[in-house]
Amino acid sequence: MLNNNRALTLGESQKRFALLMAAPGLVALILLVAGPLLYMFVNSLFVKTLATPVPPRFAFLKNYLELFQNVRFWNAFKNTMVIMVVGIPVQSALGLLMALLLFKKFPGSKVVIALFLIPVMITPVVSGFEWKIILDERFGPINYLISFLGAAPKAWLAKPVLAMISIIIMDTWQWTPFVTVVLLAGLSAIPKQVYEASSVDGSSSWETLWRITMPLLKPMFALVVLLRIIFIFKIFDPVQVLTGGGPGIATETLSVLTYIYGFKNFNVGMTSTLAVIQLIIMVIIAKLFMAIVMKRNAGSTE
Amino acid sequence: MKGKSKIFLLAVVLVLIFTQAVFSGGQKDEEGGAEKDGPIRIAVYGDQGHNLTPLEWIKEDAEKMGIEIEVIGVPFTAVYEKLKTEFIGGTGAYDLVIFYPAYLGEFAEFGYLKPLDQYFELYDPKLDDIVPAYRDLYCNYAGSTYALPYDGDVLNFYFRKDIFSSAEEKTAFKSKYGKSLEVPETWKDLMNVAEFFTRKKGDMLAGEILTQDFYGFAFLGARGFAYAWWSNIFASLGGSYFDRNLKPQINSAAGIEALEILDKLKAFSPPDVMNMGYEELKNAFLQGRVGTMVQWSDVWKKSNDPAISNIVGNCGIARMPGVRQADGSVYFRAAAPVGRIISIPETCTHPEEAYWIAWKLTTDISTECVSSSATGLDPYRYSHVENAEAFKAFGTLEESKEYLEIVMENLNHLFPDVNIPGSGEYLDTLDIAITSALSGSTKAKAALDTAAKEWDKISETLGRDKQKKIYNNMLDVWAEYGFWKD
Amino acid sequence: MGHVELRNVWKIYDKSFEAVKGISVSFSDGEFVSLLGPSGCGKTSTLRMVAGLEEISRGEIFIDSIKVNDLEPGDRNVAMAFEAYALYPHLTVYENIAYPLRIRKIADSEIKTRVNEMCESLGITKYVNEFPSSLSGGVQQSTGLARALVRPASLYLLDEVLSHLDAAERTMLRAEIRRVQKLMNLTALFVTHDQLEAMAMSDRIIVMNDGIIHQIGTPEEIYDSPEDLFVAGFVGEPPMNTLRVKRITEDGKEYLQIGSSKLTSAELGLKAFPQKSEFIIAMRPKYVGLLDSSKQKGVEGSVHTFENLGDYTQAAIELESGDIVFMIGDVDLRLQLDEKVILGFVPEKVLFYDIETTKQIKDI
Amino acid sequence: MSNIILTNESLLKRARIRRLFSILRFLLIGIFLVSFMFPVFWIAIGAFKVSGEFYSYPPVFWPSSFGFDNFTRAFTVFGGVRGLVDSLVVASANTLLVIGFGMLLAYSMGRFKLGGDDLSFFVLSLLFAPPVIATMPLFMIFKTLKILDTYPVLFVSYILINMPFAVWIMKGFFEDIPHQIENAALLDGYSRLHAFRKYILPLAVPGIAVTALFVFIFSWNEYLFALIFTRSNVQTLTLTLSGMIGGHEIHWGELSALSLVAITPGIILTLFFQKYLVRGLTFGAVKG
Repeated sequence: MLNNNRALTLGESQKRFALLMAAPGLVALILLVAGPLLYMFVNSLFVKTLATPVPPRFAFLKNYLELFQNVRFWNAFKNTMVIMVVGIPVQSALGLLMALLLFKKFPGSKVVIALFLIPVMITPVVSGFEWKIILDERFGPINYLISFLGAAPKAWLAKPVLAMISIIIMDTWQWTPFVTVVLLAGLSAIPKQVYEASSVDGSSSWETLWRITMPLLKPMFALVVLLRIIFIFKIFDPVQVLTGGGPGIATETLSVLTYIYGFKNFNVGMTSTLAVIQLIIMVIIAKLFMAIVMKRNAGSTE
Repeated sequence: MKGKSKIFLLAVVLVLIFTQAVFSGGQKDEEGGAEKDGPIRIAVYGDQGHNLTPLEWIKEDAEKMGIEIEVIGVPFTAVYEKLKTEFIGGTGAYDLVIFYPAYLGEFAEFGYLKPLDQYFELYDPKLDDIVPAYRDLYCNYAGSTYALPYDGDVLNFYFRKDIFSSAEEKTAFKSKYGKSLEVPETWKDLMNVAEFFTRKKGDMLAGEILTQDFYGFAFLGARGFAYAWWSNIFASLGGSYFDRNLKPQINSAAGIEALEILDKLKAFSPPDVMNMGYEELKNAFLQGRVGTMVQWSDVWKKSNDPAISNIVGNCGIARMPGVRQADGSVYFRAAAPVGRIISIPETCTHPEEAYWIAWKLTTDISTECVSSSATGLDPYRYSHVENAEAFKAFGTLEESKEYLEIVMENLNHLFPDVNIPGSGEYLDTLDIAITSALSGSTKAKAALDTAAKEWDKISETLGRDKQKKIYNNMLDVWAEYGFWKD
Repeated sequence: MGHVELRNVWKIYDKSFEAVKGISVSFSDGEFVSLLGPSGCGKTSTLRMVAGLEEISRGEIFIDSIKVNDLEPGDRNVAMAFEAYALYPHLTVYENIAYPLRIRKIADSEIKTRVNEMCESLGITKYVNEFPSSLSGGVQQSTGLARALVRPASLYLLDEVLSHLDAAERTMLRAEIRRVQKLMNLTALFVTHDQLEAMAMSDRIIVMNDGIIHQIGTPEEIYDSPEDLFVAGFVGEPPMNTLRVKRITEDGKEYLQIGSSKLTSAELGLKAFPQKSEFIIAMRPKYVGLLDSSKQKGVEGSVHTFENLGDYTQAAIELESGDIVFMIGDVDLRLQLDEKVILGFVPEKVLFYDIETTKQIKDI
Repeated sequence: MSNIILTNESLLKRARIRRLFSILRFLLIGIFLVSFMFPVFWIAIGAFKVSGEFYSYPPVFWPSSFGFDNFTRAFTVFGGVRGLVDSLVVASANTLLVIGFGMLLAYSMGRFKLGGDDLSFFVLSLLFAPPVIATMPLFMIFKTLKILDTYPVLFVSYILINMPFAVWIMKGFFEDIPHQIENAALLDGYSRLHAFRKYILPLAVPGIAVTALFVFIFSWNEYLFALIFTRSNVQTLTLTLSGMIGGHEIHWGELSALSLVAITPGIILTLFFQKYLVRGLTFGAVKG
C-alpha cells in the first residue's frame, strides 16, 4: 500500500465528506441489519410460533437448551460438517490437480479454463434440478455410464449415504473449478525463478511439488478452505431442489433446517435460535478471514 | 461545505424518488385488479401441474362473467408453507386457493378462510352428491363449510392383471407358497406376492423374458407424503394418531409394526423407491417395472393411455390390503393424503366471483375434471361413481364400473389425515420419521419415539388444551362415519 | 572434472529472433570465465542454456564430456546463483542453503557443517534463521551464492550476482567469490554486463554482443588488444578512443589526417600503418597526452570537459571534426574549458582497426 | 557426490516418460473438462429433447431434432415470460440500488478508512452470514411494512445479500487507484466531490461495471428470498423453475429450456470476465 495518504486522512471536513458519501448505503445496510438482529436475539428467548396465534412465552435459554438436545439439529450440523470434511479435501485435491495440469500454458488453455469455470456461476436452482436428472436411477446418464464399469445402477437420491454423496458430488462439480482458479492464481504468484532454482538444485518434479509448490500455496489453500466453509454454510437452493433434505433427514443442512423451522413449522423461537447460532459461527469465521487472509494481503505488495 | 450538503440532499432526494417509484409501481399492480371497469382478476393458487388444467377450460366462460383467471402454481410439496406464509403475511395475493384438506382445520380455526355457506344460494354446490366422508371430514370445520372438494384423493391397491392371471405364475406360486395366487387382501399376503414377483433381469415373468429388473411392490418413499403409505398399514392394525388425551399413538406397537411391514416390503421394491414421488411411482408401474403398488386413484386413467403406459388394459385395482380379523373378515383402511379442496381466503375482495370458479370446478364440470386423462383428479361424488360412461375412454364399461366401485369402497374406508391446527407440522414430522427409518438412518422404534416426542412439543407450543379440544371434536365427526371407535 | 564445451550453440526464440548465433567456446578445470556484454547480447541466454533452463535451439553443450542437451538442469551437475536471488521464500536462510543438500539426501550432520562453513565464508552466519523477505539485497544475494556454492558441481553458473548490490557490498562479495573459487578450485561461468567486474574476477573473459562472441581472452588481452571495435568500445572506462584516419598525399608527401590535423607518421611516432586509404586508430585514454604546441606537432583540439577525480584527472578533448578524445592525466593537471590543446599518443600503444570489418589490423 | 552416469538408453527413457506425461496431462485435462461440462451439456440438449427422450434407456445423448418447441412452450404455457421479465426488473433495480449506494460507501471506506476495521468487519460478517437466517425477521418486517409480494420487497431484501459483497469488492477497486491522482486534483483546487467524479470514478468504472454484473447475476440467481417474500405479483425465474420441478408430470424439456435461459448471464460472466470472477468470488483476496 502507498503510504502517502496522510494528506487524505486528516481533517474534520474530510470526515464529514466521507460520512456524507457513505450515508445512504450505510443507513440502508444498518436498517436492514439492525432490525433483523434485534428480532432474532429477542425471539430466540421466546417460545413463539406463527402457526397459531398463541401469545409468545418468555423462556430465556430454553430454546438453546432444547436445540442442543435436538437430534435433528445435530443431524443438520453433522451433515453440514460432512459436506465440508469430505467435500473440501476432495475439491482441494481435484482443484490442485487441475491447477497443476493447467498451469503450464498451451494453445487454448485460456478457453479451457473459462469453460471449466462455467459451473461456478450456474443458477443454484438449476444445478439442483440438473443433478436430479443426471443422477436419476433409471434414466440418468450417470448410472448408464457406470454400467460400463460393471457397476449396478445406484439409487443415488434414495439412500441416505448415496444422497449425501450426491450432494457432495454436486458441490464438487460446482466449486472445484473455483478452487482451481484460486490455486492457479497462487501458482502464478510463485516466482518462476524459484522453480528454476529448484530444478538446478536437482529436485525432481515430485520433490518440487512437495518442497516448493505446496508450502508456497499454503496461504491460497487456507483462503480456499475458508471460503468453501463459508459457502457450504450458506448452501441452500441446490440441496433444497436436489433432495429437499431427504431421504428422511439424511441431507438436511443447517440452512435447510433453518428454512424448515421457519417456513414449514413457523416456529419463530427455534428459527431465531438457530439463526443466532449460525451467526456466531460466521462471525468467528469472518474474524479468521480478517486475521489470516486480509492481513496477509496487506503485507504483500501485489 | 455548501457542495457537500448539496450532494447529501441530492442523495436523499434520489433515494426518495427511487423508493417512491418502485413502491408505487408495485401498488399499481395491485390496484389494477381492483379497478371496476376492467375484468376482475381472480388469482387461483394451487399445486403446479395437471390438476390446474381445468382452470384453462373455464377461462372462456369466466371471461364472459367478467373474470380474469390468473393461475399461480407452487410445488406439490410446498403447498402448505407457501399458503401459510401468505396467510401470515396477509397480502391478499390469492383469491381462491386449492390445497390439501389436512390443513383445513388450521386455516379455518385461525380465520384465514371465508365460510362458504353464504354463497351456496348463488350456485348450488350439490352437497348431497358428495361422498359424505369427504364432505364432512374434509370440507367442514366447526359446523361451517369452508371448502368444496376438488380432488377425491384416496389410496388404492394396484396390480398387474396380466401377471396375476398368468397360468404359469399361478402354478409357480402354488408350488412355492402352497396357496393359489390371488390379489392380496392382507399385508401378509402382499408380502408373499411381492416377494414372489421380485425378479432379476433375464428371468421369466408370465412367459416373457424380463429386459429389466422387476419388483413385486412399490410405494411412495420421497419426503412429503410418504407417511400415508405407512398410515394404510398403521390404521388397519388399529392405530390412530392420538388418543382422546392427545397422547401421540404413532409410536404404539401398531405404529412400529406398520413401519416394519413397510420396511420388509421395501426389500421387494425398486432400489430408488425412497426417491419416488407421485411421478416416479406412477411411472414405475406404468412402465412395467413393478407388479403391485399403492397409489392415488388417477393412475388407472393414466394406465390406459398408450402414450405414457406400457400396461394398457392390464391395470387392476383393488381394495387396500388389511389385516385378517378373528372372524375371518379383513379390516382395512385407505389413507387419503393430499386430496384437494377449494377455499376462499378471508382477504379475497371478490368472493362471489371466486366462488363461481370454485363451484364451476367442483360441481358444474366436476365429472369432466375427474374423468379426464389430462388431470390427476379423482372422483368424490356419487354422480362420478355412478357415471361409468364418463370413464369409458379408459376401458370397457365393465372395467370403468369396477374401477369406480373400488374407489368408492376405499373412500368408504377412509383413514383421513389429521386436520387440526399444526397438522402440516405434525404430518411433516411423522413423514420425516417414516422416511428416516425406511432409508435406514434410524431404527423404526427410535424414529417413531422421536416423532411422538416432537408431536408433544408441537402440541405444547400450540396450546395443548386447545388442541385437545379440537382433536376431540374431530374424532366425534370421525365416529359418526365409523372411522373412530372409543 | 569441470570441463565445459559449447559447440556452435544457437538460441532462436519464436522461430525468428536469434539471441545466440552459433557460439563455440570451451573452458576447463578451475577456470573462472566471465561472459561479458551489454544487456540483450545473448549472454544470459547462453548461461541458461548451459544450466538447462532454456532449450538449446541448435548445437551441442558438453559438460565433463557428456552431451547435456537433453538433460534436466538437475542432472547436469551444475549449480547456479540467480540475478534476482530466487530464494525459496518459505525457507530460512539456513534451509535455503541446505536445500540442494537435502535433495541429495545428505546426512543432517554433514549438511550442518557445510552450510555453516559456507555462511561463515560469506559472512551471513547471523542471518541463518531469518526468512529472505526480511533481509537486505546483499544478504539475499550472498544466500543465493551460498546455496550454489555449498554443493560440489562440475560448473558454477553465476548470473549477474553482483548487480543488485551497492558499491561497497559489491567489492567485498566480488573478492569473496574469487577467493572461494580459487581455494576450492571451482569452475565458474559468470555473466555480467560490468566490464570492471569481469576484469577483476576472471581468468578469461568472453565478450559477446548481438549473439556472437567478439573476443575470448584473458583480461589483459581483452584490455590491451581488443579484437574489434566493439570490444574496444565496451571494455574500459572511459572507453578506448577511436579516431577515423585518412591517408592523403600532398606534394608527394604522405600525411595522416586526424580531425583537421595533418600529420606525418614520423610526427605521430608511428613506424608503420595499414596500407588503406582510411582506417581507425585506437588508444586507451591513459596513452593520450598533451604536447607542447610550440615544440611538437600533434592533433589539435579544445577542452570539452575536465574532471578532477582525486587519483587522476580526466578530460574530453573535442577535435575540430567533432570527435571526442578522452585522456587521463596527472592529478595536478589543470585545464580550462575551450582551452586549445595539442594531443599526442604513445605510439606503441596505438592499435589499428579496419573500418569495414571493424577488426583489428595486426599485420601492417 | 553421486555423479550421474547417463547412457543413451536412460536418455531415451526419460524422453519417453516426458512424452507419456504430456499425453497423460492432456488426457486428464480432457477428462476433467468433459466431466465438468457434462451437466451443462445435459441442460443444453435437454432443452431440445422431446418428452419421451427423457424417459428412455440408454439415455439420449443427442436429441433427434433441434426444434424450439420447448422454449416456446416454456415461455408461453409455463410462465417463462413472466419469470424472465420479473427477474430482469428485480435484478436490474437491485443492481442500480446496490451499486449506487454501495459505490459511495465503498469509496468512503476504501479512501478515508471510514469506520476503520470495525466497519470492514461488519461488512465482511454480513457477507459470510447465510441469508436464510435473516428470512424470518425480514418476513415479519416486510409484513408490517405491507410490502410482501411487491417488487420493492425484493429490491430491498436483495440489498442485504448484495450490498456487503458490492461494497467489499468496490472498496478493493478504489484502494487500487493511486492516491496521487486525487491529491493532484485537490492541489489544483478542485473539491473532493469533483475529484471523485472527474478523476476517480472514470478509473473505477471497469471495476464497478464488473461488480454490477456480479450483483445482477446474484439477484438473478436468487431463490430463497423470492420463495418466501413473493406470491403472485412477482414471480422470478428461479421460482418459475422450482414450480416446474416440484409438480406432477415434470415437463423436463420446458424446464431444461428455461434453465438454459436462466444460466446464460452466469455463463457470459464466466466466459468474458474470468479475471474478475476470481477476484469477486474470493472477496477480493485474490486479485486475479
